[in-house]
Amino acid sequence: MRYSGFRVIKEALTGHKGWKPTWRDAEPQPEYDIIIIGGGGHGLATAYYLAKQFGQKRIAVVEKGWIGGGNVGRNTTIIRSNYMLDGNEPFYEFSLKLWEGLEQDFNYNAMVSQRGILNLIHSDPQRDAFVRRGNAMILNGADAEYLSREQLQEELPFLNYDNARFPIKGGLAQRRGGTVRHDAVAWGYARGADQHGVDIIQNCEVKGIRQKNGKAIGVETSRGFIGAKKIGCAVAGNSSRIMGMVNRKLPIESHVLQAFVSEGLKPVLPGVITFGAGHFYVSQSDKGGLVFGGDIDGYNSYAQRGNLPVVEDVCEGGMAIMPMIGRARVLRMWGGVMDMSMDGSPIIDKTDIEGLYFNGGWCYGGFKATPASGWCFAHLLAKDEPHETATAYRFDRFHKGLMIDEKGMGAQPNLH
Amino acid sequence: MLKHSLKPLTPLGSDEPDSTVIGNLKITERDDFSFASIAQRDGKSRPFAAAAKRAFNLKLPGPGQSASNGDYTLFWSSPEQWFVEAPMATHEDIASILKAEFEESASITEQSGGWCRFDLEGDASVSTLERLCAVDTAMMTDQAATRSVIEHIGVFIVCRSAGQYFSIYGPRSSAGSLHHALVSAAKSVA
Amino acid sequence: MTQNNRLEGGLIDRSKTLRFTFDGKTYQGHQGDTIASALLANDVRLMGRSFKYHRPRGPLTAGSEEPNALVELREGNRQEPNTRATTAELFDGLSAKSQNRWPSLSFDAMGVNDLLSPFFAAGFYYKTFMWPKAFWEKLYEPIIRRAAGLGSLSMEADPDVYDKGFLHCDLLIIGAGPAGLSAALTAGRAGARVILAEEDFLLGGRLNAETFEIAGMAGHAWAAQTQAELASMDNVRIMTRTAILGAFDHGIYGALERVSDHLAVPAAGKPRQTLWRIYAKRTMLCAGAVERPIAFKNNDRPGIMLSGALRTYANRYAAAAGQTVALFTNNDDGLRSAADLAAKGVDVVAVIDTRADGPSVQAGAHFKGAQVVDAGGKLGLNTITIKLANGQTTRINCTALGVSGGWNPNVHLTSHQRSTPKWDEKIAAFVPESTPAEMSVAGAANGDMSTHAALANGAKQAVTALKDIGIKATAGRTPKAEDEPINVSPFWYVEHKGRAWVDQQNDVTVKDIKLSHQEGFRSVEHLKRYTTLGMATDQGKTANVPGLAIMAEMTGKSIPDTGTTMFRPPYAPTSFGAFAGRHRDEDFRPIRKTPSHKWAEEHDAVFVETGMWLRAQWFPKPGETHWRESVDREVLATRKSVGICDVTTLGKIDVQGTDAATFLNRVYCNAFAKLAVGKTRYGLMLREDGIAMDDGTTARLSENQFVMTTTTANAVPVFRHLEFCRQCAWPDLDVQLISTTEAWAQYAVAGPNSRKLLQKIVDKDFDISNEEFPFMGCGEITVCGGLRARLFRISFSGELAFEIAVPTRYGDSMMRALMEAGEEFDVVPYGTEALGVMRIEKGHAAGNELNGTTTALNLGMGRMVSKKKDSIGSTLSEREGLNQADALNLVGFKPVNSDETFSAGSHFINSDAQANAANDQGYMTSVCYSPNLGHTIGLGYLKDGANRMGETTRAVNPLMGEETEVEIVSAHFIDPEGERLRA
Amino acid sequence: MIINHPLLGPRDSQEFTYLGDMSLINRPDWEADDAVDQFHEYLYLRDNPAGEHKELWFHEQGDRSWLVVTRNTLTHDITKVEIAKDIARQMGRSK
Repeated sequence: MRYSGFRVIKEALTGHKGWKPTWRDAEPQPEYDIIIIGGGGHGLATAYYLAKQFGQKRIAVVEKGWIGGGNVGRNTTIIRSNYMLDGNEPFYEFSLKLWEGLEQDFNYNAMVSQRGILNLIHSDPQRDAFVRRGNAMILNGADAEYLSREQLQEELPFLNYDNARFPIKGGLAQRRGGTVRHDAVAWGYARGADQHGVDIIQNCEVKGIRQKNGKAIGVETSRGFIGAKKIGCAVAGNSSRIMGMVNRKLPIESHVLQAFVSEGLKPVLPGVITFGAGHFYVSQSDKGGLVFGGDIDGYNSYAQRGNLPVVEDVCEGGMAIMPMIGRARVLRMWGGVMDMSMDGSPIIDKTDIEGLYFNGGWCYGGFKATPASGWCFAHLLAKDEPHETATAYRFDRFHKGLMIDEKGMGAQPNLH
Repeated sequence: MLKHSLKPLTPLGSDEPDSTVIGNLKITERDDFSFASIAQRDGKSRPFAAAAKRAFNLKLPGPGQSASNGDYTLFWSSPEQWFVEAPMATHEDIASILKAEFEESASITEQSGGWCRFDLEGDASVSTLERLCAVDTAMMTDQAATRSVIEHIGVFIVCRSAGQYFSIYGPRSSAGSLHHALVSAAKSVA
Repeated sequence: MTQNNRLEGGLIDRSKTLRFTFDGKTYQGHQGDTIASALLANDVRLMGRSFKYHRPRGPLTAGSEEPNALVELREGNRQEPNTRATTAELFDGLSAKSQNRWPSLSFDAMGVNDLLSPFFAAGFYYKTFMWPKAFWEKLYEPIIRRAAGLGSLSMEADPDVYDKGFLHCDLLIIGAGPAGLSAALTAGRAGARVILAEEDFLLGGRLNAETFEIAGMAGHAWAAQTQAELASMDNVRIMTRTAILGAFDHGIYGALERVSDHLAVPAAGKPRQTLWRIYAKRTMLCAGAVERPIAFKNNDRPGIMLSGALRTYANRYAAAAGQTVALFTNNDDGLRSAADLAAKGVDVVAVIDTRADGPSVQAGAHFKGAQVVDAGGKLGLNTITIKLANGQTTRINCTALGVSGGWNPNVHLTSHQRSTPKWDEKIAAFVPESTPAEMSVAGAANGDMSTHAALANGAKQAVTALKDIGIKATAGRTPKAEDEPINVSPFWYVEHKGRAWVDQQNDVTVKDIKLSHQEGFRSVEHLKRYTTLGMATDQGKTANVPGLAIMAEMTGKSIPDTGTTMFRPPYAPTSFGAFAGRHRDEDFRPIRKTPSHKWAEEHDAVFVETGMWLRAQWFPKPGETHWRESVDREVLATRKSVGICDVTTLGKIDVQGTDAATFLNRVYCNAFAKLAVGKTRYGLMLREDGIAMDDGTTARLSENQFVMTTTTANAVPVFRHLEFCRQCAWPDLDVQLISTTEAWAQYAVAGPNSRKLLQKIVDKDFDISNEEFPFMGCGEITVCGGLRARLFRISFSGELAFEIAVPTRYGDSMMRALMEAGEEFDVVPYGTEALGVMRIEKGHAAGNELNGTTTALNLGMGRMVSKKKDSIGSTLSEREGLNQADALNLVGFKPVNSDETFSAGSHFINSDAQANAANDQGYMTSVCYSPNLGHTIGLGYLKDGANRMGETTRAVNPLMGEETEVEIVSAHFIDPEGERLRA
Repeated sequence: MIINHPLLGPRDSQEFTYLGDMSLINRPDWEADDAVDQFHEYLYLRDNPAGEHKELWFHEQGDRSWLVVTRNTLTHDITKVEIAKDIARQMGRSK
């Protein structure tokens, strides 16, 4: 069924009787060519592009709970490609380009809204670093714009210019950055994949990976064994659990990142604003809630919930740059489990086990990466070669000393 | 006092220490103390203990505790490390004085200028500290001493008299911010 | 209009009449009223508009679970959006406005949405607005956004202050209804340290809303009497107007005390609100229960509210929601309202009971086995349609309808750590199953629905909780109280065409839930996200369970099999201001001031934030209009004669012990074991991954004592790292560490005349001649007639230079003495800018170069990494990726045309190559104008830079529209041989 | 969270700084033939268990002790807190 304004009107006038399930709730088949573990954004996108772009057949996505229940439904919905390093920027720019055509591509309105993202600058060294980054973006074909303090006062008069502990000295903007309705991304990919024949199998938890002569041949699940020629693992915060089933250690730790939303307010924020002297970033949803977040809690966790110190730290950051939100109320807070890698950059690579492929280490960059991650992982699964924008995302980069460390924090995941 | 031409400045930046009264609380800036840290060298417990006995003639306080005798007040800061406080007037060069006693049995470091100290006196002490610090100051007994955080500033809190009298030691460079925090909290409860 | 719906009695203080305005109209109420109760008393039922369809709405509840009656409270910079009229206490002069309507509450143009509702079914927006592509952002979304949101911000900074605080207790009791009060009495009498937190401004909970008696006295009187006893106990802390927001790990609870929200403005110096972090050994959740509605067509008319709320307004606030009232219930509790209202003189015209066999009441017409199928009155209820047991329908006029679908135990806080409640058939509701380890639940929150059960279990649970932590308590005799079951028979919605509301604020109807099921969004999470059920400001406190029940019916599963309700913190929406506390604006983080700060202020210094520190950036002289003038002057004067800079901010770590030298030899990649006493050495510290972490000079003051300096930024992480090495890597090394950053005021005295100047300061018995005190020398000396000090012959500027340190309390005086002594040499103070210029001229790496991705090799110090010893980072620095042939090297740059300039952050692109990522050769890290060379100079990382001296390349900066041809030169622009610093 | 410090009793975890898996105590031998491999595994690879995790916390705003905390990463329950220096010695680390 194709979605359109016409269809909505027609259904409205006939009592909405014609709407079909957005995707089939499929029963597992005995065997597939490709099984994707993880019905989150990345897993669903991978299946979608495998089927649509790379002509693969007999594909299944197995999800232990309900699709989109992981980080794709728990993030702060930001998309951007404002990275600095060669290993990253082409990939994230590829992702942003895919976002720009996504809704027409999968015929679902995920409300891609390019209202811009701004990183505030509070010191000269920070300016130097952001200028370097902005130039890297432009050299990679992305857009970047430097804004002076005066331009910012013009555009965002409500920021704290007069009595800030760390004065606002300028900003780096990416106008093509913005936000997307996060749940709709999962649903849109699910619907698209489903329409291309992908089986989406919910409530099907992977308990083990069966191997034969060192080759992965299928997954043991809560709904029985399912055979596969190739298996792709895209489970974000649960990466170590799945790879632990084949006794592999990863350069990844799982950490909790909290996110927050305020009560609905009449529009005040044009785009995404990121505080440069503390941990706070914020945008405003189409429903009016301020959607915001900050830093991870900082300790290994699979608990999908955080603690007060970070909540306070984040709101302190908010009140430092926009004290006009003081009387707005925080409505809800929640946590997602981040697959924090050792250099802050992801991995899309074959494992040393034939037939088993890995996608993870997204830190908190996972949501914005969803389309490119799906595309590149599909590319790897289909062709056994990395996509040109993902050649650096390899397991062996740590052994070789080829880290992709945007923040320069070294092998400490909780600092990325 | 050593004879030299330099004049000290208090941590808040004046010639005379500040004293502020807010409701039932007196906040006093103190700069009449000298300060040193003393850490036992590995394998030197015996000579260290002997020197400590000579120098202070008291049982070294354990974790979370302080102890006083004569000119000296000590409080525990880390395993095998203590802070030693004495009157500035008589012990300005406290590090050398202690080095003479402990010789190679201890690592001694001058800390005098590094710290500011604010004394909180009065019934409102605990209700003020409640607004600043996670430590259960209401349950601190005489001579209890601990390190913690006040408004993002690392501090030592020493209880001189339970519920009534506390000394807060903070980094000298943040004296202004620490004092501002104490005064603001005191006004909230006054 | 004067309170003509005001009844007799109640807990309001009629001696205090308060004036307030709502939408500009003036009304009167009394002390003890909320905005909602006062408006109802004034016969105002219409208080707001819904989110999506802009339906006219009145209060549904009398508490913080309110979805409808949200107002903009106060004016100007204290304007406060989305405030619940049902909990906001009335004060004299209060002003409130309705929200989400234009031009007025009674006529709202956006009400047209309601007519178009068929098109706005759940999730409709996912299926349209896609063509043409550009229209979403250009047209559709702006319209949607303009319509979105509820209240609005003033856009002015919040003028009030907020406190944070920390409390500790044996037992935290959440909620002061019968269960909580009974628990508090038990624990208080046992001498336990108790905190009793109550969201309301009165203790008593439902006791204030009911007419039950306890121990022969009115329930609210018993509550008051109990409060008096508790207040007399030093070990009990009663906190009213305090909501517990969240249950966090290990017994840490967040609480918001609304200190001043019931006042027009907070008293001087007093906070508006205080966020408490409560450390509780044990917790009892006595948060009561929340009544739930029954969905039927137009069940959202103003005047329709929960039966218990109707009772609360009548009994506690002496306000009638209307003069002619009907009731619609599926349980006995709903019937209580009939008797209570009748007793208050309200005309109860009908009681509709979904149960054929329910008990009878002596009030109005009683319809058993009947349902309310429709309600009329757009801006306020005026009629209801009833479907009788025999299938016939009849209409009845009434202005208020109380609805009761049963009560949901308030399990919110039990699920904050993600444990799920279980379904209890007896009361047809979820009750707590597992809770955080330290938490127990009593009273209605636990499904004990009678007052007697609440009192008894409150006491019993308190005894058990205290026993766990070794406190002996005994439960007293439970006072006599009501002990009736509520006999609920589940009934969720009336089957009917037309829209029946489940989530009133977000306009989620029964139809939307059915559509959600039809389209495959059947798990609770999908239901919530697709329909927005329970996502409004009330978090679905009244909507979630009915919504779940309807989905269960669709799927043919039981309610618990369909899903459970899961709540997230905060329990009640909480202001940003409270979470931030005092840490906002300039107080966001503490300020660190250098010892010469006061002096610098006196000399008009311009200050700059470097981390927490405020440092003098430059010292403008009269007549200097541009910062460059001041900086150039400071640089030139220093290089010509002598300048002074406060460098106290550099981290200083005292490293002592018999193994101190060994220790340093392992934490620095270069050799330190053999550093002589009285000497200083530059040290480069690597991370274990072989990347440069920090650098600085370390001086050996005696055999077993070193003083290490770190960069200002890394003082704390370096100390932490050293402690890790000391305690975890080599636990038996005899080395002790302590920070002395603050203990010494340290000044750089730089320039050809620095020695001459210092000879006037340093006491005569110390010879600081080049022979006795050569470059990299250090020593303990005295100055100004006997003050102990430290002197280091080190240079960041490249000039003959010293750093002198005195105890910090003398720092100000030392600065003055140095300046005085320097007068004859025209000494200048210089700030961080001049410091930066001189270090770039000298080619010293700093923060911009040590950016966390650069190796010793990149820095041109590859040879420093000793392979003869174990040191942190030495092994992994051997990896191929860190030793590539064309690795980045730190080199210098100058413009080919010396009047041209360039900026840090530029990238290098070879002259012939196209400016794109593929041709990226590196990046410029630091740039300044060199007043000595008369042109811009820069440091940067360039591929194979060390072997490209003399070549030219391009510094491109498309971000700022710059492109400059630059020559690759040595990073040492000044005195490359280092003769000056050895002079 | 609350960390029950062996010397100082219960303290808010906000006073501490987190590092990670306690295996970081076990720094490899720089002279081993496969030193680079060993250091790579030591520094970069993690068990990252969903369950009991022994991890290093530094009492930055306290007594500057490094601690080994046994904490469940699913529930955050803490079952044991030890002084890292003692553990390091038990693991055979010395000079």
